[in-house]
Amino acid sequence: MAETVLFWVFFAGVVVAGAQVILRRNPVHAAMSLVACFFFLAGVYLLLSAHLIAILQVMVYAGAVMVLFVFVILLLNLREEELSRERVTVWKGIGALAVAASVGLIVVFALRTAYSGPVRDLAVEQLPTGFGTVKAVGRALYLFSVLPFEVTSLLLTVAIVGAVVVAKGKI
Amino acid sequence: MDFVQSHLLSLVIFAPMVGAVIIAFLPRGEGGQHKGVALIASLLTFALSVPLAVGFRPGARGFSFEQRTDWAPNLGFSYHVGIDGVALLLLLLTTFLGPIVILSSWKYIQERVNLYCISLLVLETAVIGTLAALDLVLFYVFWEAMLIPMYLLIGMWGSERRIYAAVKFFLFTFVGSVLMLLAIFYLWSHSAPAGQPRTFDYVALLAQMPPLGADAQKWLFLAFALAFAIKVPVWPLHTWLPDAHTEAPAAGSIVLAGVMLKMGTFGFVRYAMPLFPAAALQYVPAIAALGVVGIVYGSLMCMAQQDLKRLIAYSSVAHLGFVMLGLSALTPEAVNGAVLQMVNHGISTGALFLIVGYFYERTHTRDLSQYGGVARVAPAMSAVFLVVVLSSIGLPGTNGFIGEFLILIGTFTSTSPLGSWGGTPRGQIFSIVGATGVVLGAVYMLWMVQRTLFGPKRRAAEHGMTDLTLREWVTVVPLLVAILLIGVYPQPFLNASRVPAEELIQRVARPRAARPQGAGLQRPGAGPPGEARAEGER
Amino acid sequence: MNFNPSDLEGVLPALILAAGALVLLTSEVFLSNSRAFASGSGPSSAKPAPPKPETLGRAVAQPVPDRRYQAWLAAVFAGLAFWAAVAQIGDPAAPIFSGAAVTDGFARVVAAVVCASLALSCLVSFGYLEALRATRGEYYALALFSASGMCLLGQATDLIVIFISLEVMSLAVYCLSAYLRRGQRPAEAAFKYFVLGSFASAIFLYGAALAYGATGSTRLSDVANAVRLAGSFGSPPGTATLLFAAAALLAAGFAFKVAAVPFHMWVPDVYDGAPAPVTGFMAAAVKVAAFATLVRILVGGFGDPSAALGPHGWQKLVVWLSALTMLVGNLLAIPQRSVKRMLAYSSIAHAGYLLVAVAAMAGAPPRADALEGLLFYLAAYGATVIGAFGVVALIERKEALAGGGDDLSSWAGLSERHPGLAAAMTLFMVSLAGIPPTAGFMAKVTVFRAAIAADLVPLAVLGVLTSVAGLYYYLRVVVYVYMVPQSKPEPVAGGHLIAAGIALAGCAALVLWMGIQPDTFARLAQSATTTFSR
Amino acid sequence: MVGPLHYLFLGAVLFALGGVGVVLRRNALIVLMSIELMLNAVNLTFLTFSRFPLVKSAPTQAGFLSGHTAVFFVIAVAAAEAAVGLAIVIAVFRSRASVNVDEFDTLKF
Amino acid sequence: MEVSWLYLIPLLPLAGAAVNGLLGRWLPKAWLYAVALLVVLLSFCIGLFAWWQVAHIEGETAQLRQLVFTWFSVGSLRVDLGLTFDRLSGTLVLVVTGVGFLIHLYSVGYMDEDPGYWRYFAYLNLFVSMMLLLVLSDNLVAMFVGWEGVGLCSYLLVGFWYDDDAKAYAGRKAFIVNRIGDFGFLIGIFVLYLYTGQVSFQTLKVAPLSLGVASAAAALLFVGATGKSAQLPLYVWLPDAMAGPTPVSALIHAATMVTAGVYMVARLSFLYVQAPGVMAVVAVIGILTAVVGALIGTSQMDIKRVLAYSTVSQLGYMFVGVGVGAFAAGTAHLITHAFFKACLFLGSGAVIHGLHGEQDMARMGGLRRLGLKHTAATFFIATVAITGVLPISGFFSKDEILAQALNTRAFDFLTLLPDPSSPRLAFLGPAIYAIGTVTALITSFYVWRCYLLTFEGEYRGPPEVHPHEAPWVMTLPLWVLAALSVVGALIVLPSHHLPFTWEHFTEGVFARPRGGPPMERLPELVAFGIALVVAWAGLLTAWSLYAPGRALEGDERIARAMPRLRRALASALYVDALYDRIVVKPLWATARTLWRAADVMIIDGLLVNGPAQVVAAVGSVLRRFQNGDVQRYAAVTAVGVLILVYVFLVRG
Repeated sequence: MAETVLFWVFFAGVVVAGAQVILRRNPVHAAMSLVACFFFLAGVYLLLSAHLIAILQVMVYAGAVMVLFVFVILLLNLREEELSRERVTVWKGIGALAVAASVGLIVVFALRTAYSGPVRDLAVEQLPTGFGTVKAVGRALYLFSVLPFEVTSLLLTVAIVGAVVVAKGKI
Repeated sequence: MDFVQSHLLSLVIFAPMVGAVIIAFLPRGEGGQHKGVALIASLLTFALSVPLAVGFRPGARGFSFEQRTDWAPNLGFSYHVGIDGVALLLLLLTTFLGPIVILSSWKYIQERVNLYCISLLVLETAVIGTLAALDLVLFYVFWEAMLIPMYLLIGMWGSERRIYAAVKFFLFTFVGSVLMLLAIFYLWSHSAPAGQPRTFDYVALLAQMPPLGADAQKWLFLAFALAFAIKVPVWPLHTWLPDAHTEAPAAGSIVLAGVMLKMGTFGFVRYAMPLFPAAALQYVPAIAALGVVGIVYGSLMCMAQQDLKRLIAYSSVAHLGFVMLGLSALTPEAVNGAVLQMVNHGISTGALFLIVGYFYERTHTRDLSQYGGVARVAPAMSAVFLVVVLSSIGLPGTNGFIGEFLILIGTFTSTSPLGSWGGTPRGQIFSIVGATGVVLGAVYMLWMVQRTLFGPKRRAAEHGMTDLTLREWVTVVPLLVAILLIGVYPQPFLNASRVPAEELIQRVARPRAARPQGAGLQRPGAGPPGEARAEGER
Repeated sequence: MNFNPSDLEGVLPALILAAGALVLLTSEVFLSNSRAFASGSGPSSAKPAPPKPETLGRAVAQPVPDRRYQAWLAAVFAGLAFWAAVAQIGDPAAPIFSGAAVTDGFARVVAAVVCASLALSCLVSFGYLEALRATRGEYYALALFSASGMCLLGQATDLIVIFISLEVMSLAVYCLSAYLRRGQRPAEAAFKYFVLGSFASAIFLYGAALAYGATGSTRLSDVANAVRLAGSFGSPPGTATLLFAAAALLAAGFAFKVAAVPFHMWVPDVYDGAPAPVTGFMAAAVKVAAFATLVRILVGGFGDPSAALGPHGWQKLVVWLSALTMLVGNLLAIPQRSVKRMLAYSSIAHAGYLLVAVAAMAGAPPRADALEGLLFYLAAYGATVIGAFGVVALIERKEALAGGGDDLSSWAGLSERHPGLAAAMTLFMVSLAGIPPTAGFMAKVTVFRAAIAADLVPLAVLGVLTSVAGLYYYLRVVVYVYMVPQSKPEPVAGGHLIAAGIALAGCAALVLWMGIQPDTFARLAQSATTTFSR
Repeated sequence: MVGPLHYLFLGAVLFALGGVGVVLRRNALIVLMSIELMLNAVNLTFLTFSRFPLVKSAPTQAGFLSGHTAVFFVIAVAAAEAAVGLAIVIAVFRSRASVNVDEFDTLKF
Repeated sequence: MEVSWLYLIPLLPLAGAAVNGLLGRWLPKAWLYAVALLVVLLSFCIGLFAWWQVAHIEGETAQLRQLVFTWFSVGSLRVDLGLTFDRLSGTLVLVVTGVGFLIHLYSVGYMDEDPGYWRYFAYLNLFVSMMLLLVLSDNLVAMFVGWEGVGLCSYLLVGFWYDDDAKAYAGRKAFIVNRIGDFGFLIGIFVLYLYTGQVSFQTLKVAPLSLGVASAAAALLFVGATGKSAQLPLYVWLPDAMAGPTPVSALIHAATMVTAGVYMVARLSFLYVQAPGVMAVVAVIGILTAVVGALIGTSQMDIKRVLAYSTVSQLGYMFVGVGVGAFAAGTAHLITHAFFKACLFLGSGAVIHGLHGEQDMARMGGLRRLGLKHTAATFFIATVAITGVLPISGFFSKDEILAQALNTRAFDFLTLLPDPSSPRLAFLGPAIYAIGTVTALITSFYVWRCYLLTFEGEYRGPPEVHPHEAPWVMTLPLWVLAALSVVGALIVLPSHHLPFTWEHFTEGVFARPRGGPPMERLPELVAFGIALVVAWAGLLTAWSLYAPGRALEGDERIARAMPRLRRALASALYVDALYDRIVVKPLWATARTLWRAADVMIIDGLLVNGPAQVVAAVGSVLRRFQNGDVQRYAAVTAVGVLILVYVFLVRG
């Protein structure tokens, strides 16, 4: 019951905050909404017994990524008049509709019918292994995801180098 | 020596290419050397091709001088070359024209000579390769390899609208050939029963290809025919030709008219018709009709031209209409005549362009209204021009007559392949309408002769019009000799094409059983349509 | 432990490339320090050939450390990786990293093509960057990183590995696009590329999530199993629709990367805005990796015809994509005045031709000749397009300095100034148009032959007909190069032509070699298909 | 009772929001944020499927929690993407002093 | 009888042509003349030798044959270069080489001062060679070679002075009109080949032919003859052909080439007798041509044009001859005509030569007394011969034709239409006779007019021109031909029993027409009487109008009496204008219109460049969609996703 209530609270939080992200004119506000959204999402993750991921969500997203965003926003120091009004062109509208329609189709045709049988809950089934805990996820990570893990290290290097190269004053 | 013997054909194919490679490594800007090397290469090619002619056995079936080497076994094609009589004739024509072409622009082309010579030599290799190839991919490679050097020739050394003409030429011919490429793939994928290795080899295809469905044959034939018809060019696919000819430099026009157009008709003889006999039989009336339209239409077009080269270009349309008519008539006379007419057209129209090129070199105009009275200032050149024109209009005693006569008489006597209209065999109608081309040919050609050679001297003649130089004589004399030689003693040429022509007719017109060759008499109404001409009753 | 050290052998090319990237990065650190002092007292004598100011259009007097070895170093690493890929080419296929990746002939050929492209691109970049005084170790490091990601993409059989490798590749390429700081174009290109690329990866990832939902795994082999079982009695009822949705989104993600219409919109702007050597690298290598992955996903993951997907599964869809791509690419290339932009649209068109091969592959087992054709085409296209952009890079230098793009008029009369360059460009254009005796022709042969054998006749017909339109705009370049007299007085920026010359000669040689003696490459492609691990 | 569908639906909504944001917003930074939203939606979907599997058999060792590891990687990727994306935005801003996406149209046609 | 030297007859002149044509420019004049004359003379001698042999062989096999080589042989078609020297062709060989030699000789004088003399003699040699080939060939195709070959020479010689556009045009016109005829000739060959598989006379002779085939072939071949022999409706080129040097007119356009059609019909008599309807057509065309030619001849002022129309008219007589089945009579007239018409033409040439190029009879007159004695005398003899006022060659040969026409029964069984109840054509013979007789009167009139205007009365030319007689090389041929015109009567004497008459000599060469032997509708002597009367009537009319001293009064009187007719006749009945309006102009207009409309606009513009432009236009419109807005791109991507999702999920 508490789970249900919490879920709907988080649900509303995620949706509202998410909507704020794409509705606020000021990017700082949008960023703040995004942070809020991330927090609510972390809550949802907790409901899904994804403890480690929930922590990561807060730490990496809300902590690191969003700081970066805000930092950049401040760096760019956009003045109010530059935050001009949105112009919704026909094609933007079509695009938004298409996105919504695609997701709608997926929801209606794929997701809705996905769980037609009895629902298994691994968090319950696999309780002994510790579903979603740091230990369990760590085991999965280091035993079976060596390659993606290593490639991710590569990716982060690339991102660092790339970001430095791109943001550097002049070449 | 053994190597030379067994690789003779390949040597002929690649000898010009070797010349081109050598030229590519010569320093730029030294004009004489490039041309010299090119001339030597082309002469060498001709010299190498002479043993082909000598060693050829006219009666032999199949292909001579065959050579087969692995090329890309993993992709299924091989380097397989060989020639039959038809290919031999056209090959000789090509190698024969090679040195003439290079000499023709000896002085006129002064810019980027190396590239010019390379283009000509590569073109020669491509043409010879097209004739000699016996593997469909190899054929196609050579077929398309012709395009680029020709494109450069037109586009770089042509006159005012050269770029338009060059691009049009390239695109036009390319449209047709890409569909042919697909047809080749289709053939390949149906070349053997399931599970057996498939092949692009022409000989193997003819021998062992499982029969294709009627519909497939039809489409494949049309794909091949389109490629070839554009190259010929068959009306109404001809409009690239006047532009290309008009804008090309003399050498380009000579090659274009002399050998390249023949690749189209050659394609019909070699590929389109034998590979798809049933479809070919179904479509020959249409092709013949287009040929006839081409004859009349081309001739009429000639009459409307004010541009010397454009006029000759349209006359090519008419002449090749004859060839198409002859090929589709499928009688020994007509087919042999058509093959001979290919050679004739190469020589005559090539010579026309050659001399018009000399005109142009001197006067820098192709406008007929600028000409007049050339005979007075350049009598020898005019005489040569006149002889060539006469050959072009098929005066007996010149080569043109034999071809046109055989085609027309062969078409006139052709019955079953062409069918009939309300009791009148179409062959007769086509032949009669085609024969009007003989009259119209005289009309426009002699009109052109009068406008250029005769009458009072006009601007062009006044402007430093000089007579033939020694070099130019060297280029025209072989052509004149050829014109008269074929006109007076055509039999060796006809012998060469006899067997391929027979085989073609056998394959297309008489697929059921071998019927006796030779004297055929057909009285109208003597047999139901489809019945071939009966043996010698008279 | 599921980690087997010998698995590293399987990703050797990627490892070598990554190592090379790190070496280059590190070298930059030392180099900058040591040179900073050395160059304090004026122009360094260790700089034997300073870029000529007049060719640069801008005199820069400040001393710059000599970084010219970097291109060669990068090329050496690329060559090593190439060698590593080729050396393994005949080895049997084996899953590595507990099935997250595979080492098979296909992957090795892809890696080989990527590495070859990289090596050639590095050489092309050399002169370009030198002329713009923009050589940095990071550039080559990013190129090597992205190539490393591409090699991994070629062998990844796990959706997450695919995603991460994709990001490695993409992020590096985004940065390369934005590498130059001249005018507004590179950054804009990078931004567009980034936004759309991320958008597409998100879509791809959503598809991966749905596939995960349907199968409980991100391994392609598990996806394949699920596809095989989908709709059958034993499988959960919702699986099939989830899989379809996943297929749609995964296909969309890679349709974006391969630039299939309507996911192509980014291509012209990005290709146009990025520095020409980068564009060449993108056109060649990114395309290879993207197609390799598309094949892995479609053939490896969704290759089995399930009842719901019909006997040919996704074939029909790919046919439509292909048709649309060929049409749009060729149509839009025709009115272009900038060669670079034209080549961008042409790359869309070529994606269409490559999709023909993908479409022809459909079926179980996949048609080997189509797969061969695809690889051959990719290699041929890569060699050609790097060469083409290499020439563009030489022509573009001047405009790139000013932050502009090239125009056909800068090509006029090229054959008189630089006959070799003109000949090379003509060769590349001819090859792109698919005319013998060039690689492009043989590529067309392999692909369209496969299409005909797979009974895709209308598609093949459309393909060759659009290639006629293609011929038109390729020829226009040749027209300008050979037939239009030079109108602008200034010559192409000279200097630093050795590396570019080697690269262009290499490309030209490859183009001719593949065109005249395609068997060598056909054999490689064949070995790739015989050990293609599904 | 909250079932997997709810989570999936939330994920879908978030994904759609992110997608719409990418398409609609002029501000480049908000576009980047929208992309982050989309990635988060995917994460949610992964986690849902990870907890409520559709397959009947017990998860293999390799498959068990692979959804979580996937999310782990996605977060890393998202961070990397954000870094590069922001760097690019800075670069763009340097060259034209604007972060309005629809003004980035030097390259067109 | 097979011989191996027959080929020399045509080859020698050909060799002469080659030598003169290739080297003539550098050869000394005398050498060139020697070559040109000797080759013809040698041919003549060989011909004479052969003729002698043939004349001594009796029966149908009176011929020498040689297969020179097989020209070409394809399928069932075999074309030999074979020569047959029988009494008909042999005699013509003698005429061609004989008259040819005389004209060569004459030309030495006539063309001496022309810078293109070497070209001229090369052409002339070539012509003789081709004419000999035409005459000697034993099959249709080889004959066609000669047939076109002489056409070529005609073209070259008519347009000899090509600086003058009009003259070059005349040559071209000659060739093209001939080609129209040749078109028919070719198709005729095709028809015969189709139904018999043969092209050689020997085998065609024995090949069975249905009436339809024979008629079609004969009619088509006759089309060729109308072109070459200047019959209605293709005669228009001949008057224009007078643009060439006068000896050429004499040789080609009077004596030899233009009679090739008659020769061909005679050669193929076996074919024509199988097609009586065509024979009727031949005869009718012939007589119509004769009368039209004669009528136009009355009103021409150019001396050569008078003779040209006269030739047209006389050729008409010949066709009447062969048309009514009197092949011997037709060919006999051919021979005699060769003599006297050549004589007339050469005479006119001498006049023109003497007057420095003047051809208009209005500026002649009285030349007999102004020194052109030989010319006047020979011209007079030839005039007598052609008009038939005295019974020398022309009188007999023409009369024989008319008599045969009157008496023929070849048309007795013919009906106008295939329907057997339609009117019979038995009246045709007498009608032709009647018209022919009237024509004879007109002929007599205009030839005498020509003579009178030229040689009698007062000189009307400009005073600064001093007429002078031609050198002996020119007068000698005149006299020889004049003599031949007189002596020629011997072979056409109206006695069927004399061994040297033509009819007797050619016994067995010609096929017999159907319808049985001629019946005598008029006694022979009566016919002679009528002919004489008619000829004298013509002479007297001419005298009354153009008697010496009256100058051009006669013309003015005619013009006053019948102005429109006179104008029409002077303008050659406006036929040229008519052809120009209904054939030539429409043809060129069609060509130009077709080019502009069909080729440039429809095919090239619409079908070739049209699609290209559409493609380009579509491309340049579509590219506008790529407007640089990244969000539009994203939107399109999203739409793509939507489509994919839709296809996979909903339609899948």
